[in-house]
Amino acid sequence: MDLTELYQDLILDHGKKPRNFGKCNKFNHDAEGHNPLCGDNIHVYLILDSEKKVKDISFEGSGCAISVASSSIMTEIVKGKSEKQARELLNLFFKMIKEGQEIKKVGLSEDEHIKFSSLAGVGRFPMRVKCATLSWHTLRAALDNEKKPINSEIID
Amino acid sequence: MDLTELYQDLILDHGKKPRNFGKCNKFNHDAEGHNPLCGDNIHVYLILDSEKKVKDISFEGSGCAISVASSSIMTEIVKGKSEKQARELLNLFFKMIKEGQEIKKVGLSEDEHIKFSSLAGVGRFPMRVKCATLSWHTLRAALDNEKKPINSEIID
Amino acid sequence: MNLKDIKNQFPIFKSNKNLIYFDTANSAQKPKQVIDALENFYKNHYANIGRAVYGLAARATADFESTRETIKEFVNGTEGEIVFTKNSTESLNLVAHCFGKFLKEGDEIILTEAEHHSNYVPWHFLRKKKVNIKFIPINEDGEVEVNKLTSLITNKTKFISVIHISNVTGLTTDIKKVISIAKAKKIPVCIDGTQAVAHTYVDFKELDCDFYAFSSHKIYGPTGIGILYMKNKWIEQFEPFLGGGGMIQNVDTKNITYASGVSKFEAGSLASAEVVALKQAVKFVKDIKIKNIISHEQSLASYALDKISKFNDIEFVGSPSNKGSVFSFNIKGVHAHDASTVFDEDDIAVRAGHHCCQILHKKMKIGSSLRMSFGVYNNKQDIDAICESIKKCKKIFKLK
Amino acid sequence: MNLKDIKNQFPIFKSNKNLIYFDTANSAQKPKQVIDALENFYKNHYANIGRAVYGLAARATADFESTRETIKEFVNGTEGEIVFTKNSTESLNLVAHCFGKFLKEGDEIILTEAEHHSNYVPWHFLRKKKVNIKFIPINEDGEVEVNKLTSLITNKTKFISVIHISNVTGLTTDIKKVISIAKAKKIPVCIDGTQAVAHTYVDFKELDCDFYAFSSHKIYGPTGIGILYMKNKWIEQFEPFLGGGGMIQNVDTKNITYASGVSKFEAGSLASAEVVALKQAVKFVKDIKIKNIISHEQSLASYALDKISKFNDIEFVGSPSNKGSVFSFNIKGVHAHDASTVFDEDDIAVRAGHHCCQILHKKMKIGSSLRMSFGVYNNKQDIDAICESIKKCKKIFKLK
Ligand SMILES: Cc1ncc(COP(=O)(O)O)c(C=O)c1O
Ligand SMILES: Cc1ncc(COP(=O)(O)O)c(C=O)c1O
Repeated sequence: MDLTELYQDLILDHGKKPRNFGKCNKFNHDAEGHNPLCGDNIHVYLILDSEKKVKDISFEGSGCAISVASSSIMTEIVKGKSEKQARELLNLFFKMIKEGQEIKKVGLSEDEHIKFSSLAGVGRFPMRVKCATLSWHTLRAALDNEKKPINSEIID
Repeated sequence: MDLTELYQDLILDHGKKPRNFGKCNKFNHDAEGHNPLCGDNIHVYLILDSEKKVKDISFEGSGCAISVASSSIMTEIVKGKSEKQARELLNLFFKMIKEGQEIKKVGLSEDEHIKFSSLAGVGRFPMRVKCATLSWHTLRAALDNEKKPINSEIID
Repeated sequence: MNLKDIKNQFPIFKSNKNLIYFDTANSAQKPKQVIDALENFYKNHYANIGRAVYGLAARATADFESTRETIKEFVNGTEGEIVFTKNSTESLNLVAHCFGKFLKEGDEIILTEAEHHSNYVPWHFLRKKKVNIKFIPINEDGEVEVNKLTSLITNKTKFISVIHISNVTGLTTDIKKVISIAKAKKIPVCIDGTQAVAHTYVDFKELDCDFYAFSSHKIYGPTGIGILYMKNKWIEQFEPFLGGGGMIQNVDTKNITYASGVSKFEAGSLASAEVVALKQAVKFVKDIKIKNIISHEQSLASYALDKISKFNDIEFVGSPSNKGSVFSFNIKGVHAHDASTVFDEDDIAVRAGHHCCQILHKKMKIGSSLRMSFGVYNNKQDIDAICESIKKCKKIFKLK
Repeated sequence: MNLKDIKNQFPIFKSNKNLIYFDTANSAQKPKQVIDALENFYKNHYANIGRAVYGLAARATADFESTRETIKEFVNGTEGEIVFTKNSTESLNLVAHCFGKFLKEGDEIILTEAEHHSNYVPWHFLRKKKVNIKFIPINEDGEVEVNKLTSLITNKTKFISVIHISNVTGLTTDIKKVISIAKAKKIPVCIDGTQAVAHTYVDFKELDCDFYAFSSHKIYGPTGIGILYMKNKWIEQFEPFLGGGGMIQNVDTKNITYASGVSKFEAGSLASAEVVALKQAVKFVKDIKIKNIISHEQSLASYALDKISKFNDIEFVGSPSNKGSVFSFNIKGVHAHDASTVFDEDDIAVRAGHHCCQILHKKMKIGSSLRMSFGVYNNKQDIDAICESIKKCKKIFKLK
């Protein structure tokens, strides 16, 4: 059943109790993202250390279960990864959601891979894709030091 | 045949050689009329004497055969009539053209009545009604001392 | 006319047998007559209107103009005061833009906190000229507190523009009171009636406001047309809004004089086929009769409010009354978009979001809501169905 | 594709068996696909676009957006640079209004004497700010004298807006030259391509102008939609034109931030069904191929010019070439409106008037003219028929 796959326990849990929520201390990169149609807003904060590693990452904002869960899961997965890996992951995320591509482990732990893949079902709900991708677009913007807020309605 | 009735000799003649064309001397009433769709323009000049009689009347302007003939015929008919008669005639003219009403002689000479009625056929060409009525609308505006140009597209 | 059979006149419900459409406030579905009129015009009578003297064009123009007549009768308007735009939004922009030319620094405009963005953003543009905007507040129930209007008016107040029926709460502003207060102070009033026409009585002569805006697509007509009623006084005083063909009197390289009447505000080729078909939409509503629509929509609202408020965890936006054709709510703990997705699985169309009313939502301290709105084609079974869907939603989100 | 059979795709010629339609420059007739697409959308798939997350709305939105894609490919545009308006007139008003905000007293705009009113009146509005308008002259033949452009440009010249193909003479402005002169001086250029699209090659990447405006209804699409191509640079720099739903990012009582991208210029509910059907019009033209349309219309123009110029008492407006799909003329001694009425009796639709180009007509010292314009459905028999009608006209007016 599509709906229960979309709203599986993992997603509901992250949607209700988002991890890494708030402003992380001493962040040196951040960006904002909006989805005007849905009214989802997100602000991503992160620390990229001298070795180009995402030392810490967090987010603030509000939105639907999909958008909050996606943000929460993203921060969990990206934390500790290199900038390069983070960028690879975001591209994979888009491929998974928009092209329905199955994503191999690509250096993720078993647990990380389950979380990452939990959002794959969103692809079957075209109007909700923007909700899932908003956090990842905003991550990219933060890495790129993009000052203008991201608008997922335009991008997707 | 409709077309030859519309473009009967009398109308063609007045269309080509309009009578009372130009500015009449010492006019004390005048008004402008436009038909923006067709590009017809007309300016009516007249002298209303102390007895409220149309002592002289003329027009300037350009337009199609119908509009020029209608102006020319109007000046011929109205000249010498009282203001009251002129106003009656213009109402009759509208009734004839718009409602297809047959117009009895109403104090017109045989010749005047023929001229007046020659335009009755225009009623069957809805888009040309404005061409025929423009001069009469403008006459009314002149009698009313209306300063704003008349726009027959709006009125009809 | 039997409202039970009306649904049959809407082809969308034949091709989408299970569709339950609760999004009429967003845009109404179209009855067959309207779609047929479009087809008929394009197939048999099409020509551009107002621009040529040949018969096809003459007849198309007459057909087009007769819609103005039909609308005039429907809303009891006055000859020559109905302007066609592209949507209610353009209508309101026209008013704000043209009236804005008369304003100077420090002048004040009064709106309400319940405005749709289309009746706020155009006025916001005037802030560039340092015009101030004040808002009649809404109370906790979502009602526009018209009794606070007088205290907002100063000698700098130049214009009042208010929503007739809220597209979120369905509540009606006491526009008669607004208009009478404004009249006493000689302040012109514009009414955004986009959600009112085809849902309640609208009588321009009785209201006697300066402007009234609405959209064809929300009253069962085609997309691409807005209507602006404007008093002749303003038709004369306003400079044109858009410039182009059809709105001029005379043009040369130095100067331009404009057409008089509504033409002055109708530049370019209009949505002519849509205007022709709009006539059928207006006739459709007129035939059903507003009084029947009101009682139908009120009984649906009563039934729905009653059933939905029986659930735990329901939070309405303001206190919707059973008098409207629209209300909004949230299921606590479920974001509106998630709920809308669940409903959609059951073929129930409900809009989720801020419905272009961020100020109202912020005032009510909610980010988004679910909106249910009714049209002539809805019935009680539709409401029973959404109640089942709400149950399902609560189950998926593990609510009790 | 065989152009001979194309006429069968237009229902209007089935219901009006004798209709000879020479008024495509005014508005084109619609092929069956376009009418069917409208009907199909309203009957089976209708929902407002861009505003709701349920499936019906999602699919309608995707359908709508894919028209942008189809247009983009057709004119070789760039992703995200196609704005939908209500007509070409609104497109041009948008450009003049938004660019006008950057202008100050003494700044200069250059147009041509061949402009349609829609590319002059919006600029004329800026004269209020004491902006000056200069005109590239047309010569006796009606050609825009682009070689005079350089001498008109001063350091106060801020914008150039020119017509691509004249809707009166059918002559093509050398817009490539205009654009290259302007580029060298860093002056932005807008092209009014309302008569060019669907009649000649239009390639935005090759032209590389800043703006390009046209209308759906002239390219076999529905009424109520205009298209404005605008470079991303301007999408970013321009303040919005109309304000309302769909063009905002965030709204509160103090401030508003606008959406990015083309949404910023698409306030309110658009002519969505019409946009969906426009896709079929663009596909129709694409399938026939512009090169076939050009050769078809050129051969008709050659034939018509040849036959009509054989009459005594014919006066062309300028020197129309056999390369266009439009030309205008008068029968000396017969006013254009009278001739049009005579043609109409033979079911021949020809527009008479100044065709919204008073400056051009004044320059040519004529008040009005008869315009013949061609579409894919015209053929040589049509031209033979009008020649018979011209004969008749001359007889009625007693000309030799
Ligand atoms: C050259 C030209 N520009 C602009 C327009 C205006 O187009 P629309 O009436 O569709 O806005 C026209 C059509 O009349 C035209 O021929
Ligand atoms: C109250 C209200 N005003 C204005 C509008 C704008 O209407 P449109 O999008 O047709 O311009 C709407 C529709 O969303 C509305 O509900």
